[in-house]
Amino acid sequence: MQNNHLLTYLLLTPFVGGLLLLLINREKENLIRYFGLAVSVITFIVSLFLYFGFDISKSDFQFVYKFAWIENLNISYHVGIDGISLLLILLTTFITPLTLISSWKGINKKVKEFTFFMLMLEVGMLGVFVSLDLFLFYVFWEVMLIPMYFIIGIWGGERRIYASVKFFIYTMFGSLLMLVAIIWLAIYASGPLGHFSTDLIELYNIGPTVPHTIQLYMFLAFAFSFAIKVPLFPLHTWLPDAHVEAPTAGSVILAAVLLKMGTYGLIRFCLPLFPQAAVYFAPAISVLAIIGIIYGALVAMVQKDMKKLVAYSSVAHLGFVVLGIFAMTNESMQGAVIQMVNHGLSTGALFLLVGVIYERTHTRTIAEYGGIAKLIPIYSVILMIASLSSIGLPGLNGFVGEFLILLGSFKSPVLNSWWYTVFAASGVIFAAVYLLWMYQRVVFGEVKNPKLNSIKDMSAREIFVMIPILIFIVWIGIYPSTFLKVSSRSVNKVIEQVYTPQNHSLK
Amino acid sequence: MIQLIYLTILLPFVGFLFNGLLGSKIKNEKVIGIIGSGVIGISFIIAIGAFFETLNLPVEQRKTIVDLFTWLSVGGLNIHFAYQVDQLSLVMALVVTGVGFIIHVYSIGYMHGDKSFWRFFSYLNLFIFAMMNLILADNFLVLFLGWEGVGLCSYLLIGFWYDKKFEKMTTADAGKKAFIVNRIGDFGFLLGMFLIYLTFGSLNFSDVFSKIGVLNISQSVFNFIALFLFIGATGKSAQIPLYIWLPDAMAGPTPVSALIHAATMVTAGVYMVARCSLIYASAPAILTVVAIIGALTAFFAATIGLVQNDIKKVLAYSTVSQLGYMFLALGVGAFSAGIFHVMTHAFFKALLFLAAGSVIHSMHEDQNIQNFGGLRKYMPATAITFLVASLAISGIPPFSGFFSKDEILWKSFANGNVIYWAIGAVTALLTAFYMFRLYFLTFEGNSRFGKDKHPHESPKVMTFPLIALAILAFIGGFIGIPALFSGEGGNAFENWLEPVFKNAQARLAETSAYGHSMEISLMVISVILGVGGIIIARNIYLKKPSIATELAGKFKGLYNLLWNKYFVDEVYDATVVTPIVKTSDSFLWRITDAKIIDGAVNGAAAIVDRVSKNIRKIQTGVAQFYAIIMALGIVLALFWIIMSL
Amino acid sequence: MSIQTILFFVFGITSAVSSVLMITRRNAVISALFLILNFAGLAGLYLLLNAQFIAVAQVIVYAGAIMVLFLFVIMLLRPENEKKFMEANPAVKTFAVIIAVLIFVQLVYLIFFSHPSSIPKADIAASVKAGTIEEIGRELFTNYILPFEAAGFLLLAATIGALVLAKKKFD
Amino acid sequence: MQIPIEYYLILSAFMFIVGVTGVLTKRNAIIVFMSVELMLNSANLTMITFASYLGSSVGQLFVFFVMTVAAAEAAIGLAIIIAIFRNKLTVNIDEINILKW
Repeated sequence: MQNNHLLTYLLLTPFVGGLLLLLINREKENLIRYFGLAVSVITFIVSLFLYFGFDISKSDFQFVYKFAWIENLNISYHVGIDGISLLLILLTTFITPLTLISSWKGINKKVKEFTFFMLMLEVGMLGVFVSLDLFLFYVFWEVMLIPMYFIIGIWGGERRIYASVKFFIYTMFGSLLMLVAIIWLAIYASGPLGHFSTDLIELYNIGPTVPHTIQLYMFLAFAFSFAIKVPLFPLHTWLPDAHVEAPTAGSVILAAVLLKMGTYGLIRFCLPLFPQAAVYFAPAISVLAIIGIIYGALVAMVQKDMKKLVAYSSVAHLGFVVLGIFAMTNESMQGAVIQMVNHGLSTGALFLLVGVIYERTHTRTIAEYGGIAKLIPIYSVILMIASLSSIGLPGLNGFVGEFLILLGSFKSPVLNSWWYTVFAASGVIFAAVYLLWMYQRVVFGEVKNPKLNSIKDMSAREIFVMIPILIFIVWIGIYPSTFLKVSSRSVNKVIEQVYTPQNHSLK
Repeated sequence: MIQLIYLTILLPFVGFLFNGLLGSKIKNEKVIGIIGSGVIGISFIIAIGAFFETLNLPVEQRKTIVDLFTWLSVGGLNIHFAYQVDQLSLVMALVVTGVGFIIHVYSIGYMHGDKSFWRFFSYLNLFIFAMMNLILADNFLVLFLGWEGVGLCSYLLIGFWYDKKFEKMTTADAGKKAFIVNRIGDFGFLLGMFLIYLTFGSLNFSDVFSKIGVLNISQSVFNFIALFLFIGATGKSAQIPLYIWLPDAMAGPTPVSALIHAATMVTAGVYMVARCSLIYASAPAILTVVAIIGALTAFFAATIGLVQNDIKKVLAYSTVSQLGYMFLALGVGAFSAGIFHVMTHAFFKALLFLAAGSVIHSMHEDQNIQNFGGLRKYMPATAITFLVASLAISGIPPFSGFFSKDEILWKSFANGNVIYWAIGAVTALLTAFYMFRLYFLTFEGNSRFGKDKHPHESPKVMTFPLIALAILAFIGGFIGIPALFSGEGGNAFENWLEPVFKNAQARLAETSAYGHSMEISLMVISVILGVGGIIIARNIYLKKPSIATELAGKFKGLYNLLWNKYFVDEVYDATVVTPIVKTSDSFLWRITDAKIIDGAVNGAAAIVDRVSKNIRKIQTGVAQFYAIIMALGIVLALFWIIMSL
Repeated sequence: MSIQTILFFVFGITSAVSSVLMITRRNAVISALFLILNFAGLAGLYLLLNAQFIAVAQVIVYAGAIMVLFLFVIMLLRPENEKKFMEANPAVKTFAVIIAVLIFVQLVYLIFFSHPSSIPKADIAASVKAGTIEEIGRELFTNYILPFEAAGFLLLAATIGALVLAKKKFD
Repeated sequence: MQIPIEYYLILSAFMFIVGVTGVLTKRNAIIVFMSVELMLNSANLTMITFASYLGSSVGQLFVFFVMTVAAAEAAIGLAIIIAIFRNKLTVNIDEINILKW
């Protein structure tokens, strides 16, 4: 028997933990760090209960709990998860403690605020993934922005104010359009339903019946908001700035989880709610995704800043995810879901590693490195594995996702052309180019910078952060079934929802 | 033993983990070396066991599939970590583990004293792991796993001495180049796989091949599949236009060149095409492309090899050239001849590299043949084994190369046309010439090295592998003696592989119109060409070295062209690499990203800013002004009220 | 013409004229004096309207207390004389006057439009009773006790506030 | 009660716009302030008028409170004017424009 309050506990743990944290004296920085870590670990444990209680043989939402919130408008606190959200929740709760450990030394000022914001950020992210009510979703979607805004704006680099404001306004801009569409849809639904409703389950039945032209507008409004978050070319320019300026922990969370909220939104809302519009726009969005793949890779190639390079690589990787979603085949969508997790792990790992070296040398410029393989071998090996995972080497996680996405898009009835895959697959080449080139310039060669000579290899704490990530990188690469089967039913359901009677001719 | 075949994959991986994780702690070269080679040796023994077990089975049951566990299972896609033991994969497995074992042993001596001894062995083991995945795979995806895995190991091993300079670049550059060029090939391979999945609904070899005759598939689909897969093969097996990485790959330690860039990895493309022989047989047009590319590669690489001075470079171009032969064989439908050459080539080319390594070792890392000479008296074992290998590659009977090369030439004439044969024959002449140029300049004649160098024979741990390989290079050909000589039984090697290729051969359905007399005459011609090449080399480089310089002076343009490898690297650099980097940097990043997109974003913000700056001037700070505006508002409000009365 | 009508016109014209004079004088003291005259006229009108208490309060509080305060401040600060109307910002001022006139026109239109005369009038007795001190006092201390107390509190706050604001700062 | 209610209302409106004109045009803050008092009084007149014509004391009570507020306002306002005068040595409101951008 599933405990229906489990999701509420999941949200409350970091929230209450964060509030309790405020009671601790700010001088006791280590206590604050341990407390924050403990809270996030407990959250992780709660999410493990979710995992073990989850029934993978069902395609419906599970752990559903509904509680009237604004009764007049039929808005409720309605939470529940399916396989897709479960994977992302696990990713979130898994990454958060690691980022807290990783910033043990890196964050020295305002530790209390930092830990507090990280916990609040976790609440927001988890809320996004569990909401089954559009209004509730929107609230969490916006709530999550605020801690991130402060994390970038307070603990960031030199241009942090610019970056944080850009991040905030960019995202806010998109989400306002989404709010309009939510209200529009809810009002539209009051016709057939007889009452205003933002309940996702109810709207799943209404969305496909919305007239085609209106559906197009609503879809665009939703998709625009998600596309900014993903980020889809050409809405990606906030990402490099935010990543470069954010502290390591912020970058990791940003890459690992925040970007996934966009793709998650596409899967959870755009496709099932507006299936005809989604099919109508699928080619256009796929083209943008592919441009993103190639463009992100090419621009990443010429970056001089390691963090910026990884940031642009995110644009390319998320392009794959979006392509997978809009190819709308079983394989590609499964690939997209697993690729979300993969990107969280591999790019998260890369950002952590850049952070590790930045803490030592206070520079991220590639040209200032070289030859560190000899000086810090453990670091070099781990960086190699993370890069290879990001490149998509078979046997590591990145390959599984990319392969499924490309395979699915190749046979996609919606896209119905090889060219999408041909161009997207060329991204595989460029990924090797930019990451290996970066790796080579940083790790190989002779030591030219005398400052590097005193560099220390990764500490036990830093290795401890990386090991779980590496385990999952290999695990997903060799035996992805553990994760694929979690989301399998849910993905099937989304596909079924897309192929409504109106779209049936495609199948 | 067949069921234990997964151990041949697992053991190298265990070796990799052991040496990789603990190697730096152990620091004892003996332990590391014995473990590193031992796991390969055991794999070799298992492969031999599996071979004999298969040999005892009836012909139609000589295919066993060892299924381990599910890898990917999504929708209609169902991929297992499953391994296929059949005639073809056994041949390859024996070559890889056998030659691999010998090279491992050799490396113990060669890498002695290197500070990253453990790293070297862990990489080598990883390579064998990936290579075994490649050849034992029972589906395209596991093959691809190995395919990329060997590419990775190649990358790691080429850049093994990552702080060393290599020509104009670093070894790491060479490794990166290899990986990226390989990736371009992999891109084609991926597309081929997708198309196969789309067409056949499976990536399993047995499923795909059994459906070829059953499903009604258009010719163009076959052509595309074959072409895409061949792109993959050109990358991995260094064919035109993607061969450029292999010569640079010589930046790696010599055992690596022997194992990866001569004996095993580069033949993966040949193996793959042979494995997909049925697909290629269904796409004759692409088969012709394969043959043409093979023939051209064989010829052009050989011409470049004529003038190079770096001992390993010559061998590298020779490898490219020999790989061209193999593709020529595949292209004319002589799949077993191609595989036969893979095998013999593995023996003699590995031997050549190892012997060259031995020379380089004793010459203190000098690789320029112009600085060698007369080394035979210092290192007789190396010289004799090198000579055996040179004779083998030159196609002198009864060395192994003769049988395999002649088979290819004969098939290219019989199944193909006279042009293929002519190119092959000329290449054979060139091959004999440059190989013996190498041999004479290195081992015969006067010593040209400085007094500071004291050449010496390598330790036994290095010479024994050389001798073992020399024996193989000498007798290896006898298992494939053509039907012409062996009579009733026919070509034993071909018979062994026949079940694998029979469907493909049936599709091609070519019957040779030529008789034994033609075969014998062609054979004589090719032997004469081989011997001729040797004699010319001897006359030029041993008797009158001045001729070489004179010739170079006379045909200065041609010489420069060859010396600079037809400027292919430069052309690629100017037409592909530089434009992409430049465009990405100046146009995509600095203009599109920073100016256009961010310009639009920041521009929108700037417009709001500008407008607000102007609008705020209304806020004069004079209270009366506000009051007047307010009064105006009252007027308007009253007006509205009055109008609505 | 009854005595009320005559008195209305006398007080009304006094109020109107004195108000205009108040805003047209350049000397602030004279303006203040005209305002006092205006308040006196208004007090007369209040009497005509049977609001005895308010009329008295108008004289005592407004004309007496508040205006004295004004005069004190004017004399204390001795502001320079106003410039002539056209001297400073004539355009803005003309605009302001036009707006004021427009408002006046609109108000007059509204007054006539809504026919306030048509409201049934109360008898004089009720009207007289409503304006007595007794009646107002009763109302203030019964129904309006809370606003009354609040007003008292407001005055207290204003007193303290004025003290704080106007206090000379020694620092 | 022969005087029509319109007379009072128009007189009130007239005084009100005179007050408005004063507020909008005068420079001297004290006179502006006095104009505000004038406007308050015009409003008072309206209320008294209606109270009288309706025979209710509510309007008169309201005027009472307006007076209270006016007194408080005068006290505070004048205090502010004095404070400003101390700082800027002027009570011309077009010279007191620190509330701008």
